[in-house]
Amino acid sequence: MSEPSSPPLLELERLSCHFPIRGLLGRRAGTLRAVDDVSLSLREGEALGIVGESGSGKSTLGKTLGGIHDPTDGVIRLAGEPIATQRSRRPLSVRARLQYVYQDSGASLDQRWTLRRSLHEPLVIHTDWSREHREAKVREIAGAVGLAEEHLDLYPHELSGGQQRRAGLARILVLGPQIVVFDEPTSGLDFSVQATVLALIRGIRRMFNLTYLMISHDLNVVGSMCDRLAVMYLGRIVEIGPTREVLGRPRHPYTRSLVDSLPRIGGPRVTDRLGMPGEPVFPADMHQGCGYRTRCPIGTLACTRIDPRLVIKEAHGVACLEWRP
Amino acid sequence: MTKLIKSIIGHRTALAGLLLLVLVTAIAIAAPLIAPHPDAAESFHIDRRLMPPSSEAILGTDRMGSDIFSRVILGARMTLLITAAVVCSGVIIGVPIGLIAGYFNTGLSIALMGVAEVLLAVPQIILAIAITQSLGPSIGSVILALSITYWPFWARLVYAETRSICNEIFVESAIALGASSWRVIFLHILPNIASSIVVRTTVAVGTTMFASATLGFLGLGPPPPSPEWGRMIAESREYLPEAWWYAAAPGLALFVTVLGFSLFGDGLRDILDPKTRRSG
Amino acid sequence: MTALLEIRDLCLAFRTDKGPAQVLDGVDLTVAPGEIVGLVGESGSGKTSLARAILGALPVPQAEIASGRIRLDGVDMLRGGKAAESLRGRVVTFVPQDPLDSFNPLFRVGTQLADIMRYRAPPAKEGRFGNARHARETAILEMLDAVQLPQSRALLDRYPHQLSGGQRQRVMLAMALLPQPRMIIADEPTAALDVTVQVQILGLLRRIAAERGVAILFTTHDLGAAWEICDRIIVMYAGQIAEILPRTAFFAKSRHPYTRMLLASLPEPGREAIGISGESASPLSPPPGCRFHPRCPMASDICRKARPLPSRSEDGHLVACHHPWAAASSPAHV
Amino acid sequence: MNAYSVVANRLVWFLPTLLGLLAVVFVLARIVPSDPAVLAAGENASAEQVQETRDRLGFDRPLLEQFVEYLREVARGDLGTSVYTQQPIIRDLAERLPATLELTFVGVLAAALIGVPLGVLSALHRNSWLDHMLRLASVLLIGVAPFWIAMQLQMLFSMQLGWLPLSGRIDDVAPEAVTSLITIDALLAGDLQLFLSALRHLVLPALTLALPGGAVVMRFTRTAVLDAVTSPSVAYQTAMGLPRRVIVWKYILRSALTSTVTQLGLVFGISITGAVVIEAVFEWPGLGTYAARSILHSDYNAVMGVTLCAGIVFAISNLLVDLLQMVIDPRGVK
Repeated sequence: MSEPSSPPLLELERLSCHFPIRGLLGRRAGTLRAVDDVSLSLREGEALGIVGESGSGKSTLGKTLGGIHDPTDGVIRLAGEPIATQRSRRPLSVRARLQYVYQDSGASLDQRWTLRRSLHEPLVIHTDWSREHREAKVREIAGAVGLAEEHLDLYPHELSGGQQRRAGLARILVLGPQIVVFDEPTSGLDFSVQATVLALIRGIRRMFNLTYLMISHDLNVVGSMCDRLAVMYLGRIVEIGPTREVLGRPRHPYTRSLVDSLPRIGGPRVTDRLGMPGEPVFPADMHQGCGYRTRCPIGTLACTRIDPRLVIKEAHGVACLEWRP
Repeated sequence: MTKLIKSIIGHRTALAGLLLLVLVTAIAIAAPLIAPHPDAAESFHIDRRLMPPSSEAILGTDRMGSDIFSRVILGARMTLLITAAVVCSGVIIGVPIGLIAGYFNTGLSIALMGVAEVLLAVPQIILAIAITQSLGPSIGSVILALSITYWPFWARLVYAETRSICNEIFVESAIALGASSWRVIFLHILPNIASSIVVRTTVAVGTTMFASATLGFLGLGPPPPSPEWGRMIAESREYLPEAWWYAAAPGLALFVTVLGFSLFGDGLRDILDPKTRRSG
Repeated sequence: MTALLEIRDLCLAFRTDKGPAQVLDGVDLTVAPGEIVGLVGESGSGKTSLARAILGALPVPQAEIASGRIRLDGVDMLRGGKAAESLRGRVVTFVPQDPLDSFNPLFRVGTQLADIMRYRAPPAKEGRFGNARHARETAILEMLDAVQLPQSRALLDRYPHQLSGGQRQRVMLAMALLPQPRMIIADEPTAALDVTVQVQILGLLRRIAAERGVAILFTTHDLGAAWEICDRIIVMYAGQIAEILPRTAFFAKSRHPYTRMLLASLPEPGREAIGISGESASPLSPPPGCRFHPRCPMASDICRKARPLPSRSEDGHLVACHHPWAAASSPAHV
Repeated sequence: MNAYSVVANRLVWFLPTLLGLLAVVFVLARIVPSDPAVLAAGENASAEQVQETRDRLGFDRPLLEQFVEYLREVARGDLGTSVYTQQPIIRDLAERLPATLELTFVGVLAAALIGVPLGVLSALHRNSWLDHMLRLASVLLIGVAPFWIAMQLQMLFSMQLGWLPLSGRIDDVAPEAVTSLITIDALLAGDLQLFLSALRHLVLPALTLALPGGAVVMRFTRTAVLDAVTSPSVAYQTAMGLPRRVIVWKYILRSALTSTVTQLGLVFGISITGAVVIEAVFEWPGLGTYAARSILHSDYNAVMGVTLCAGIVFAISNLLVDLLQMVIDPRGVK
């Protein structure tokens, strides 16, 4: 596969985000490698999904991109330009172009503010527009996410869960971002509401020509919403590739077990086959070798010593010693 | 706001407290007008010493022959004045320190909160005693001493509330959006913690009153003959049990005032803080 | 076939500040011995209240059972007094949604297991030394083995927060099994778990039900989980039963528009899920007639006026709808 | 963070707190009075004497230097000499601290004995007339100034009924000091008469502490029990049919007491503060009367000594509460 000529819109190079584990007297007793040496890139208009179980570091990755955590190491580039690493230094223009949407985007609304005031706020911070100008933009975006005029004068607690998420989304969209990071956009929602939220995201993707990164524990959600998927385990990307490839022909044993664990309505019971044994270990406890070896059905002695690197062949990367194309 | 007033009226405890407070405040404000013998409150009348309650002096007279009723209602002014001054300075010093220390959470805030923690580590009344003693007994020194000892309460409360609200998503997202620090502090954090500050302040008023009365009781309050409840109670000890009315009046006045604030504070907490509502 | 659990015309309301909330309205259902029944519904459908009503764990001052009855193993659970009391935790046990909250954090796991064993389980066979305590511990260890918890003895000395999510749910399962119940009520037991762990717990539940002949009433909002383990699926909407179908009919032969739309809401790679527009019916002011009619594309006048009566076909498939899909037509999204 | 690191953290924080405390006391002693030398030399000192005192005590040297010197003195156990008792202050404090501790301990113990059972009772019979009465009583008790309670108790039980002594700690000669807690020393000496006398002296001051303290403990206990009653783990145990008595007296009580213990530490701190003024009323020969007398005689060093001493006791009690909290809550200090 040939590299696209223009630089990718978003590029992560060996990004790490570690947290100290404080022990005796506040001394550093260990390191939680929440995100560890992650590299990936996104072309304009692309949708990349990141899946993994709790503790895989997918959410930390999203927050690091959104400028909520500072990376410990590595570079984030937006359209070829490195973004300053410390959050206090991230310039406003970058904040406007790259935005992060919280798991419960409604929770980003101040409970004591009306929706209108919350939607104005990004514009107040980022622009010197007149009140009327801002109001016009706010109404346009509110309409685009399916919020009615009269909703603007309500407080968040007066809205339903689905409407709150729409409002949170609108708050992000008023600034016209190029890239949006969606962190678990559907968790905690009923299926019927979840589907409408996903439809909304699909709609705004078309409307605003968005590039997005979607983080979720639900393979079905990212599978239906993204062009490419990255699978994370213990802070690392263990597999990355086109959605169809990753889900249809998973290469990493972890991806395979994730895919195999999905119930298939109308198909045979997956519990009839044996599920994956064990649960993820704590990301700080791993010292050597492949992080997945404790649960891996095909692990060998080499896996306890060698930490597999992500090897990309034909746009499909996998980090496993045992995988042979 | 109207909603708040409605819920206060609908809440029996809060309403009872509020009524008591209104009563005490009204008496304090109108004290010189209501007091039957305002002029006799601070002077010596040897012929009228230690008279039991009668139609002439409805709560009796004290060892100086002053009308106790007049002294008690004039004392309400003194107590409310001291308390208001202490609580205001506590809020004015403590709230900004707590906000800044909580929001920035740097070396400076560790230093600020360290000072607060040290002051909290000394039993308040003993520290206040030490300060008033070095300043000499006067209203000013009581206010100063109690202000120095009590601001850390607000600082610690606001610090803790700010720390926890900084972890809330709406604050985090406002920061990620690029909102300036003052914007986050004054438009997002402060309005959201205001209700706990109010509740805590109402409760703290009672504590402050006790403290100022205690200083008076120990002879460290405003010097005689100013009418101060704590000192009046202390004076009465020599004349117990015969002159039982002597201690009763200022004691009850203090009790009613503190009760008003603690009832009102309890009610406000129920209304404003839904976390504790179910246990009410 | 005699039913183990039989619920007839159950109506339940909660007193709230804004007036009574009708949480359950005329619910009829039965569970046969050894059967796994899934109670599927979205939030506000009343499935959790139904589970709690059977267990007698409704919040006492607010809950008001207007009519109906719950019979478990022949005992009236609502008015049964002592007899019903003794059934709870013996004949019917419970697996909660959030195992961490359901443990008391201050007691060791072993203590909490031992108390269930001591007060709810049938007397264990006397140990070698005739020591009841010893016999109980043996029974507990055997049960922990049965739920596939290795090194179970060390586990007894741990506190709940020291276990992983999957381990906690397995211990909960062991606690539900210790009294040797005939029925387990599992309230969204896998909602808080990762998919790989969820699949293990679901598999375990099913195996246990089959091996021990325990009936399971399994509430979930996750259609996939219901598909995995249930023999029969009950779809609830806004406190009413919309459809009861055998597992085999769930996917291909569902007849209620709500069930079909739910299935069409599932995200799936390569397909755009269709949601259900509108808000779920409020229990404070449920719509008249069929409660689903404001969101139903097939709604007609009669749906707005009359509550649809359930109609049952010979294979036990029951649907409460004025305009059900024909039995043979394929699901909307295929 | 594990338990040991929490302990270590607390211990390490203890030192800066102590240092800060010393700094506060130092600042008060050296900066607030307009001329500490005048104060130290005494009221009738001549100008030369004042100057001599200033040179001797080094009041003209830089503050930091003076502070370091002061720290050295304190480290040697030298807090200066009391103008009034003409004794080293550290000795005065050593003589009086046990009396205050004895009073406070007994007061807090009584507060716990009154407050905990009533709190549990009040919570278990929530919204009954008993609950309302108890809550009203607690609000009233918290609203009364402690020194006023003290006086009323004196008036009733000593002056009018004559049942209990008006003031002091003992009638006769104190027993040989072993622990310096007279009640215990009397028991150690086998002198029952003396013990009873000491106890009779303790009743009123301890009760004065225990009444508002007990009210506070009762409120906390009530809230804690109610929190425990409505917790999901109790809902689970109820659904599992665990006997009510086991749930209440084993699980709920333990959960509630865990938070009550923390509050007891708080009450202890408040009581030490309260003891200062109560001792003055009862002429209890502890830190409080010492402080009051020192104030009366403008005995500056003595007041600072009391402040320091009380601060240290307070800090130690906070430390102990944290440690205790950690021992009884397996999740550790939050």
